[in-house]
Amino acid sequence: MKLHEYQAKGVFAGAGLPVPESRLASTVDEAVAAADEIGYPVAVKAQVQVGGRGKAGGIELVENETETREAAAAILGMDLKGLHVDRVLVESAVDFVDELYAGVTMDRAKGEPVAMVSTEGGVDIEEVAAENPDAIAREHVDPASGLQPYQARRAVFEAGVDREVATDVARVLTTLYDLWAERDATEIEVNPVMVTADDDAVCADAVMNVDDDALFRQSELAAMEEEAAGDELEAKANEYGFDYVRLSGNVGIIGNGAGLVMTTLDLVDYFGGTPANFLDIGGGAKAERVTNALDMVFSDENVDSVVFNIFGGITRGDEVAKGINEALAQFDEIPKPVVVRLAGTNATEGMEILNTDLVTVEETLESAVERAVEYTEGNQ
Amino acid sequence: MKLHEYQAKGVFAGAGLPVPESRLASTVDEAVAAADEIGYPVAVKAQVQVGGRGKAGGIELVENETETREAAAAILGMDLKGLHVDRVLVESAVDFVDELYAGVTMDRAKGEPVAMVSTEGGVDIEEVAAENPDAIAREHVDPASGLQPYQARRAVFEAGVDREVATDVARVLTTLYDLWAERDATEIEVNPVMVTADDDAVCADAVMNVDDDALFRQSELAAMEEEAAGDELEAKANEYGFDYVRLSGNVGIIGNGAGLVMTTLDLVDYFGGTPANFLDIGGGAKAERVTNALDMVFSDENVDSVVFNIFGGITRGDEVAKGINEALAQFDEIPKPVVVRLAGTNATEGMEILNTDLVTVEETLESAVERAVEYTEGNQ
Amino acid sequence: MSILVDDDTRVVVQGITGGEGQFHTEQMMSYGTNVVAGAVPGRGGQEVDGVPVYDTVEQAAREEDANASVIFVPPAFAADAVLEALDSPVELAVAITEGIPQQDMAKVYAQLEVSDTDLIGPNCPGIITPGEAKLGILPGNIFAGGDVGLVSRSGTLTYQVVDNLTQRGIGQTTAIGIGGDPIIGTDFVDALAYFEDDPDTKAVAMCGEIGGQDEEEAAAFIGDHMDTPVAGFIAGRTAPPGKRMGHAGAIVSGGGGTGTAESKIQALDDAGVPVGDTPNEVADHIEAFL
Amino acid sequence: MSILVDDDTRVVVQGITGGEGQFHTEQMMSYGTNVVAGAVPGRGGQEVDGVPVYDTVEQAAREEDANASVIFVPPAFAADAVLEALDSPVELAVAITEGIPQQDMAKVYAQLEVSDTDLIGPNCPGIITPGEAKLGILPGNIFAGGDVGLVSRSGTLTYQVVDNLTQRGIGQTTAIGIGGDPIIGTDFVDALAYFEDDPDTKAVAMCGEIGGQDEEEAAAFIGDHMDTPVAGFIAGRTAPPGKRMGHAGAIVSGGGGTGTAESKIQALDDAGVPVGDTPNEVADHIEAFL
Repeated sequence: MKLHEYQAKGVFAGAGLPVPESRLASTVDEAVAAADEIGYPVAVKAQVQVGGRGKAGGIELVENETETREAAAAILGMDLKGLHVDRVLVESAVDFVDELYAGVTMDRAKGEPVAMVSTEGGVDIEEVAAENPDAIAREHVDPASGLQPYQARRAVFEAGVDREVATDVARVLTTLYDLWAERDATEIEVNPVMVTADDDAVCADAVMNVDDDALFRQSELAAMEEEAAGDELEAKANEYGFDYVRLSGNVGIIGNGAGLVMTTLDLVDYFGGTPANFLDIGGGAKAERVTNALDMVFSDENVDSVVFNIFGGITRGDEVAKGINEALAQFDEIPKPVVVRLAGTNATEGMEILNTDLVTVEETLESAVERAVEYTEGNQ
Repeated sequence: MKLHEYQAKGVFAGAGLPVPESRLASTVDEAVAAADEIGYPVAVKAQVQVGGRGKAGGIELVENETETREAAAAILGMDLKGLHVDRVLVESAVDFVDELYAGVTMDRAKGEPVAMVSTEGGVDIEEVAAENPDAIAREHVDPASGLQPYQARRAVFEAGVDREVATDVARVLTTLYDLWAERDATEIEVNPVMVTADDDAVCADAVMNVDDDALFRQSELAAMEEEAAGDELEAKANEYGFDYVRLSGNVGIIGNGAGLVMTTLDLVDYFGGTPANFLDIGGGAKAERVTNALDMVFSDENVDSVVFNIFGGITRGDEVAKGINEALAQFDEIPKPVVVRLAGTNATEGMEILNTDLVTVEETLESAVERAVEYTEGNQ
Repeated sequence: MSILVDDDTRVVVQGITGGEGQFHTEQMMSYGTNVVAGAVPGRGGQEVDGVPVYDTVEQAAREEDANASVIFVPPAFAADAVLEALDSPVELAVAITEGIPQQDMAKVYAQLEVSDTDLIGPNCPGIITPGEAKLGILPGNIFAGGDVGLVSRSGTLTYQVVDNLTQRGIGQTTAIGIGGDPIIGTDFVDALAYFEDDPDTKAVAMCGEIGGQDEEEAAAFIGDHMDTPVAGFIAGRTAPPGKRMGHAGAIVSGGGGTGTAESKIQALDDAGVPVGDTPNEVADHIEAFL
Repeated sequence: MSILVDDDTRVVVQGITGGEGQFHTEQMMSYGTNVVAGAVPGRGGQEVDGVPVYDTVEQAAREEDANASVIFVPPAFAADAVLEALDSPVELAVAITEGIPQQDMAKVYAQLEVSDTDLIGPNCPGIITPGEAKLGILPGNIFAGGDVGLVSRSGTLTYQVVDNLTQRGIGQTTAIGIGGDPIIGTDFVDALAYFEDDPDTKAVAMCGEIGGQDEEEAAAFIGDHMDTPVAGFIAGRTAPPGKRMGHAGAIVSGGGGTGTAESKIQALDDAGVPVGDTPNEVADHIEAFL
């Protein structure tokens, strides 16, 4: 789960981190009122979860009401990298002399958290990491002990942060780490940490991603989760509890287990088709989930054919067959051709149950995908 | 710093531990009112920091107002192992079927915290430890990770706690550990943890000692510290910031460094005398501290002679000599004979300054102590 | 022969009284696995399908000589259950549980480094030595004894590849699903090292997927340390960068060119590992090795 | 020869800009100690008495080849300073600071077990190799070079015993004050093992006190592993049980008969270690050994 900038900054402020004063606004008038309260200059910032908002025109620095109106009008309602902007954060503009980067993430190769700091802030940190990796000082952290103050200082001084602001930045880093640990974050980034002429450090941006698996113990953050904006089908998948990703092709794909579903997508490509989606019904799925999955894929106008690939482990072939039958029984005419391949637990029983008048049955993964791709060819 | 039972129970309750309902009372009437509010039966418990209050008559179980009056009247004002009882805790009496022991302390030999649990609760746990060490299940704890739930369960099941209450007791143990760690305790003990007929675990007593060196970050607990009850001289030592222990002999002892002062005590004994006190003026003491120390020892009526033993490291002999001169200058007649031995840093300078009309100077530790013991002999 | 589990494996099931735990205990036992105990706090003294339940793993290990644990404990309590296994006499812990918070796993990982116990998983189907022992939820009937080792990050993809092998008469020494989470115990390199040391394993099939650098590290290990031939498969060639596809592990980070299917296939290729375009092609490569 | 510190010891002083740090840096330098750097966060680039200050111990070690640290940092920050030293290239850290919270020290102690750096202290006077190097606050003038090792839990008691030795012309290889806190780095056994391995140390004086079991453990070590003769002293024979006497360590626990002066003297006696009734008697025993 990704927090919006305004949400992350709320969490930061609660932990005592220095963040600029800000207000959230949904209309131009609200933005103007917010700017008045805060005092000019302010930044008007689109609240959508994509990187590079600035370059894409989603952040404007304004000096007066006219400019605020213009900027808010332009940004609210804007389509930013495919996401609709319906709120802006109006934030006191920091007069900075330097921009730093600070972040905490999991180094999965080492199974350890890592805290990072760099004087190359305010730019794409992944580019810095790729081109000048030594510009980022890293401290790996024992998750039981947490980031120790001396480690934060070591990172900050190694990175070459100015001595005048170094201990403040070290404190920001330990606080970010503590937040990361206490709030079950998977990633926290502040880019930039702005350094003012008075040698103050200010968290001018805030990225915070939270572990979905830990939301059960992060009630405050869980409450910040919003309906997935934009895609209606992804919202539906959320409701059904499916792992679902919408893609741009026309072969609908349903399967069990992420690896196998990804492989099915890959095979669609291999046989010359294009996948319309990734849909994992998960392990041990019962008939109802199968029905829901078919319902979802049929709802996607782009889909021209469906391949249903189940390898039963916990999932039982007969349950899957039952679900397919039930889902298809609702239709006078099957909207899109469905190719079914069942293997593993109770596959034979499933095959016996399956209404083969309504679906095409294939024995192997490869043949099933190939057939589904064939079915789309007339429609291309 | 030792918390009173009522203070420790307040801390426990704040951490969600099950403690019986209770009220503090300073008078018989307050005790009766408290018992009425809580409902009979209640226990009336002397709030003094000694072990074995029950055996010494400091805890009474009462069923009605008459008994409460009697018990409160008897306990309030009582002298319990040398301590004056000026408050009682009136507490709902727990109807128990079993008594357990739970505690957390530092195992200094291993440099690790240790959590302990035993079914031999309600009795002197040190006796249990000495006679039947296997009756106490112990879990050593990585201080960075804390006591893990599985460790607490392992201890509780190993100790043989009844299965019906075991997971509750395990939760009590992890909470006690967390308190121990968060509140900088040096020791926490609940003896007994009472088990009710309904298989509930209740913390019926509460011992909590807090690290004096950590009070700077435990403001809530620091605020609970009271003036040392009882001994006037110990209160004075507290005020002066001395490490001071009053003993029963007649040779007053002043020195720098705990090991050297203890050695001076031992030598008094070795030469046939009895020490009146332990007084460590600490490292780097200036003249004023020396004056204060002499003032304290002179105030002790039991003292017949004083040995002043300083081995200068950080402490400078000339500063000490100056302090002695100043202290003794106040008197027309020196109240008790003072033997001074100065060695180490600036000892020669000190000897030159020292007003040898007022004190006896000795070259060695042994001769100084021997002389001080001699001075007492006329008074014995 | 086999790796990690065999006829001598004596299994304690943590969470045996839960729905999943109970179901898969039956399945494991009917496969012939030697399930000797369950461990559920507060349930000691009970029995599940004739298997005695203890309050702690320690007791189960002591009383029933259990030397391996399978963990079916809900995610909120699973890390503690894994820590319990790591701090007990069992030599192998297999964590099936899906959805353990990442920070809990980071703490488990730190303990793994000081524990003598191996961990497989979490969020994995488990490990099977066909005909001897199955620890986890793999469907036993698709496996057959033989001389191919299999290691995979994905559950059902494992089954698919095994099926392709078994269908053409190629059996397995041992198959391990290492799980697709960002932080896992036994990884590709660990499993490959075990297979390299097993004289009965004549070839190894390795199924990776996008995300992380585990496959790249595995490729380096194969190139430097393995004589046993390895054939590979990488799922997620068509996954768009940055999209999460089921597994937390299956995210293409985009940073530095690693983690993508291309970089993994290239690394394997450089190590002399043929990578199948389809699961069936992996079986082709394995067949060619034998 | 000597143990732990000598002419080649290059010292960084953590907290060099504080009052105590500055004073004792001067003292150490005037004794001839090779103080090469200070370390104080945010003070990098400054100088104290001609000694360059760095922001971190890491930098001081890198730039000035410091291989030992002396810590004069206030108690609230001292544990972090010790951890910094343990996680740096210095081989020895000497923590002078008194009053470090016990729980902070427990965390330091856990790190000590995985660090290559030795710790002396905290709450100790330090270590001195007469004529070569003094790390800490010991008064250098009472020491003399020679062939007796000394290890003590107490500061001024150390001086007393050293004085008794030096006065009669017996010099020291190295003297260590290990500190009287409940949790310390180098303990009696560690120090005794170093002295046993030092060919120049012909005898060792060991000054213990009541509380804890360190002296009992030392006695067992001497009995089992030492050829070098040891004479002992135990302070606190007359301390009443349960009373705290200055040192946190000096509490007689009363449990199981250990921790008392009697049990310590008995243990040393059993190990063949003569225990002096007075500090001067310790010097008598040492003289007899030589």
